[in-house]
Amino acid sequence: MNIHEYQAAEIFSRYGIPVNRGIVCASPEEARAAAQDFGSRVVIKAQVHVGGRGKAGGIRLAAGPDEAEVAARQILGMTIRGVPVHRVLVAPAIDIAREYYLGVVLDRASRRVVVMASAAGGIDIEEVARETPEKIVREYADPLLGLHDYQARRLGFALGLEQDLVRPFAKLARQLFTAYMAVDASLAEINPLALTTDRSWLALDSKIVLDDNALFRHPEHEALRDPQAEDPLEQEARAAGISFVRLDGTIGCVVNGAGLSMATMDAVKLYGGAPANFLDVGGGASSQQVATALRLVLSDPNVKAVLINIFGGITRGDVVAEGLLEALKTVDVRVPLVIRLVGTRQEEGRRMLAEAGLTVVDTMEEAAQRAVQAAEGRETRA
Amino acid sequence: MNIHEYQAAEIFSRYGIPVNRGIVCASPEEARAAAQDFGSRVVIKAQVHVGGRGKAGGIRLAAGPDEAEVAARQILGMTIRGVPVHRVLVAPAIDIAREYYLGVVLDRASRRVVVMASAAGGIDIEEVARETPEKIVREYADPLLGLHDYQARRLGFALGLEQDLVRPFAKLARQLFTAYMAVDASLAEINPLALTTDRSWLALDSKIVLDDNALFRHPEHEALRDPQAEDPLEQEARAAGISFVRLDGTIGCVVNGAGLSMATMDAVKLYGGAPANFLDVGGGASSQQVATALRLVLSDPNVKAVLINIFGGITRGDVVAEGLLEALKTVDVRVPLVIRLVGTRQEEGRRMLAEAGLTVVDTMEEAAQRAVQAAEGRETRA
Amino acid sequence: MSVLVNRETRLLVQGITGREGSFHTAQMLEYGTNVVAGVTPGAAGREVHGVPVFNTVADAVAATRPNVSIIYVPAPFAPDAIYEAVDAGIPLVVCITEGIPTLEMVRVYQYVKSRGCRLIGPNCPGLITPGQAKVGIMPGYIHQPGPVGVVSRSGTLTYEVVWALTQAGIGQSTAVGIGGDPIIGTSFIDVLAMFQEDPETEAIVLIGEIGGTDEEAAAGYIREHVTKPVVGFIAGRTAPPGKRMGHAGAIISGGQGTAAEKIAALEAAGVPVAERPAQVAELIRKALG
Amino acid sequence: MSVLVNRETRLLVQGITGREGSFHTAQMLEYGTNVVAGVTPGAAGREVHGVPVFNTVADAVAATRPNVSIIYVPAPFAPDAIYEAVDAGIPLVVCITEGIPTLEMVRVYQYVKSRGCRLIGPNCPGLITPGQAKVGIMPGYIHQPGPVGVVSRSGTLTYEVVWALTQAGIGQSTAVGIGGDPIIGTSFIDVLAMFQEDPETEAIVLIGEIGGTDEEAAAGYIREHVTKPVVGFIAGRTAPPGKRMGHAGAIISGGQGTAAEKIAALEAAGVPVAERPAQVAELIRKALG
Repeated sequence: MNIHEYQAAEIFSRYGIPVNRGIVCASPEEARAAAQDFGSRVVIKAQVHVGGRGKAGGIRLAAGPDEAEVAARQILGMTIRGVPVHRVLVAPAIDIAREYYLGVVLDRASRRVVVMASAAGGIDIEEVARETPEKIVREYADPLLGLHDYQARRLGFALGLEQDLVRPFAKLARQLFTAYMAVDASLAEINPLALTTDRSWLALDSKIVLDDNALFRHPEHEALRDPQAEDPLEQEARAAGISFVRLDGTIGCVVNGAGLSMATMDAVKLYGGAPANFLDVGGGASSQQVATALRLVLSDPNVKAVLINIFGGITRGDVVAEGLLEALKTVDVRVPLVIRLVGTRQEEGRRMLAEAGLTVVDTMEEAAQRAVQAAEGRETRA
Repeated sequence: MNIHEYQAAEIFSRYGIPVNRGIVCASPEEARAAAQDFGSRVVIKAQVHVGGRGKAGGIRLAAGPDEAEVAARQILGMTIRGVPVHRVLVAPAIDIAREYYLGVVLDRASRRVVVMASAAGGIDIEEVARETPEKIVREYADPLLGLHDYQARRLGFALGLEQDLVRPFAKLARQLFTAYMAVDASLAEINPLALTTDRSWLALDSKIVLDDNALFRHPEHEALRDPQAEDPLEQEARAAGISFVRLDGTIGCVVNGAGLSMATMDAVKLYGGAPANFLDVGGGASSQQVATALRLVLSDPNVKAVLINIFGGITRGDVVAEGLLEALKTVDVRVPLVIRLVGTRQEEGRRMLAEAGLTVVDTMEEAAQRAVQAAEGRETRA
Repeated sequence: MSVLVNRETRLLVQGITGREGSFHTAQMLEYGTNVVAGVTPGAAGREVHGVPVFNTVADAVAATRPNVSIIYVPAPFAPDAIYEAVDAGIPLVVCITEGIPTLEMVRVYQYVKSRGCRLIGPNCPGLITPGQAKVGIMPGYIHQPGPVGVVSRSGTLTYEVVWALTQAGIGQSTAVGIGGDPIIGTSFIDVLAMFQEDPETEAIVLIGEIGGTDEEAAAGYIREHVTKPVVGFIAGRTAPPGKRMGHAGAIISGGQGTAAEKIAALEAAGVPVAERPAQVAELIRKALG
Repeated sequence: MSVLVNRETRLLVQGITGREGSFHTAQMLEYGTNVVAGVTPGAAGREVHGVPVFNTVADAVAATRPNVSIIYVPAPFAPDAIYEAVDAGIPLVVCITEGIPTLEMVRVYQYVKSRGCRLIGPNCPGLITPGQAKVGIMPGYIHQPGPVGVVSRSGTLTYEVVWALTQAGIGQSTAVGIGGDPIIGTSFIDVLAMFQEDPETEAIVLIGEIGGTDEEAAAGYIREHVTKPVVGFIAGRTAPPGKRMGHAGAIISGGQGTAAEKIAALEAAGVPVAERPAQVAELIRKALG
């Protein structure tokens, strides 16, 4: 789960990390007032859950309240990578000597949490990792003991910091690691981490991504969720226990299982179509869940055909068919529907569906081909 | 470091453990008022840092305020194992169905923390361990991961608890373990742990011993120290960085090193004397520390002779001698002094001491023998 | 032969009295798996489909000597169940549970490894040696005994591929679902090594998906150590970056984990990668000659 | 031969720029110990008595290949220093530091063990192989090379015994101070096993004190595994229960750890126990025949 910069900064500051505290503003007028309060040059930053906001013009410097208001008005009118900006963060501009990167992330390959730092701060760290990986220094935290003090210091030495900066930097690295572990993050990042002209450390941008799997043990994190920043369909799906990701194609997919769902999307593409979504109804695939899934998929106006791909597994085919028929009673299906159903008692299931006048096909490949054709208008609902 | 029952109960309760909260009283009148407040039968317990207070009469039941006042007066006038009682804890008497024992302690043999439980609660657990060890069940906590939930449950099952009691008991065991780790205890104990007649768990007596080595990282624990409960000489020694334990013999000992100090005490005993104390001046053995040590030892009126045993080690003999002579200038030595000094430059050191008119002997054995004789008045100060 | 589970498997079911645990115990028994015991704290003395239930794994081990445990316990309690199984000395633990916090798994992984045990999963369908033992939630009937080892990060997609194999008359030695989480106990490489050693396995199917770099690592391993033919399938060619595709581990992040990279790595290691699940059967047939 | 340290020892000093670290580095160099490097974070580039100083153990290892590290770092930072040494692959770490929290040592002990390294101490005087290498704070001149292995929980008491041996003309193979804390990295048994294996060690002195049950465990081990003569000394016959006698580990608690029990256990294992330190030399002379 993504949270906003200002929320991450608040969490970091709870763990002792010095952050450039700003004021969250929802209007140009609020931004003007904030700039007035700070009485200095300010920076105005779009609060959106996507990267690259700097390049997109979502970060502006303002010399005073007037400029702040203008800049805020422009940013609040923007859409960055398809996401409208609803809030900006107004913070004092800082006199920076140097910019660093400091981040904590799970390293899947080593099954450990890794703390990364770089003197090439302020820019896209993924680019640094690709282009000049030697500019990133890493320490792998012990799975059971965490980040040792000596490792935190070693990061500072490896960055070539002056002696007097190493200990404060190491402290910061430990604090960031502690925050990461405490909130069950999958990413915690300070970029840029500023060394100010008075030789102190300050987090200029704060980023945290929370581990969805761990939300259950942090009920307080629910309050950090920004409904405005999320796709409403994805929100509805989550509430129904369905994994759903909206894409920009025309073929709606309703599948059981994440891997099979991706494979279904890939098959649609293979046969010349474009999937409108990823959707995994989950293991149970009850009639209610299938109905919700169908409704979700159909509420996307781009959808021209729906492909239902169920590998019954433990669930019996007749039960799935029953669920589907039940679901179809409550959902208005306005586009062609292609169903592929396999699994225990598939014959019974298919017969039930065929009797209800639904197209049931044998293989996933056939289903994908049919769905593509249907979306192109070459075939109508059976 | 020992703390009082009421302090331990306060800590336990901070970690969610249900404790029988009482009121600490320093006078019979306060005890009467407390009993009045509770409006029920109360138990009145001496707050002292020694075991066996129950057997010694330091725990009394009172039916009401009148009895509470009488009981408190008696207990406040007691001396338990040489320790005068300055405070009592007045707490409501509880309707108990069964009594258990639950404790967390370091198991030195396995280098792990062990959680122990027994259905033979309320009595001396060391006695249970000796007489009927099978009545104690144990779980060894993982050094890095702590006490697993399944281990806490297993304790409950092993005690033969009814199903509905196992989970609450396991929770309690985990809480006690958490408290133990959090405060850096060397012992945390609930004895008895009561199963009340309404089937809930309640800690009737709470005990915590804190790890002296960990006090530096818990500055808040300093406030738990009860100066009244400690030997004033031991307090003074601690303040000076000297290890000192008062014993009841007549020969004061000033030694460098804990093992050598014990061996010196043993030698005194071996030659028919009785050591007045254990004293380790520590590694440095500066003149100031030697002076403090001498003063400490001499302030015990029982001391009839002082034995100084220094194995110079890295410290040079002449430096030690200098320190001793320096120390003797500021301390009034009213009893015979026997000095044994070995180590680098021992010759120089001994000569310096001899020139100052002090008895210096070659071996620890000789020193012990001389000190015993001196204490018996068979020899005077050289 | 097969790998990991077979007729000698003596299975313990942790969480046996739960809805899932009880249902799948019946299914596994029906398939012929030797389920010797179950554990649910506080349910000792009960039976589930004739299987005796114990309060603790230690009790179950003492009474029934299981050598494999399967865990159907909700995510908040699953790590504890894994620790209990490992501490009781069970050498192979299969964790079906989905939704375990990732940082919890960092600890669990290290602990299990340090004890010399093997964990399959979590968030996996389990594993099956057709005709011998089913230790998981996959439908048994889609499998048939044969020469192909299957290893997969997915659930139903594995069924799809296995079903394609079976329908093409190609049986499986063992099919192992290693799980869809970012941190899993057993990697592709571990299972590839077992299949390479297993005399009954003649070819291997590797089913990967976007996220992480385990497929790339597997490709490197195959190039160096696997002499048997391997056929691959990678799901998620159309997945966008930064979005979690159901599985906690199926996410392209930090520019890593795309299907294209994985396919390229496998092909560079001489592994043909199918475009469709059904094509896996064709490629395997070709490989087996 | 000797055990643990010898002429091949390449010593790293952690905390070399501190008062203690610097002083004892000079002493160890004077004794002839091969001190190859020191570590103090932020002091890289400096020299202490001619020994080059590094910021991190990893740097020191890369540059000077030490095989033993000795730690003179204050208690709050000593565990980290141990982890750093172990993680850098140094097989033998000697921790002089006194006052490390016991629960910290529970973790350190487990970690060091899991990495296959050996820790001596903490709260110990270190160890010495007379004439070859002194890795500790003991006065060097009281030792002389010879056939007696010494292992002890104490500091100055060990000097006392060693001095008695030397004055009696009996030299030492290696003298190991294992430390006075409740949890120490190396136990009597570990060192007894080494002395039993060491061809140059002909007899062994074991110096124990009150607290814990390590002497009893050692007695059991001697009975089973040690064929060389062992002489014991136990300090604290006159110590009262419940009082910590200086060393954090020297406390009779829970009715365990009395000198009487330890002496009885050793004597039952055929180990004569001296009443006075000087008597150790007499008993050793008798044992060596």
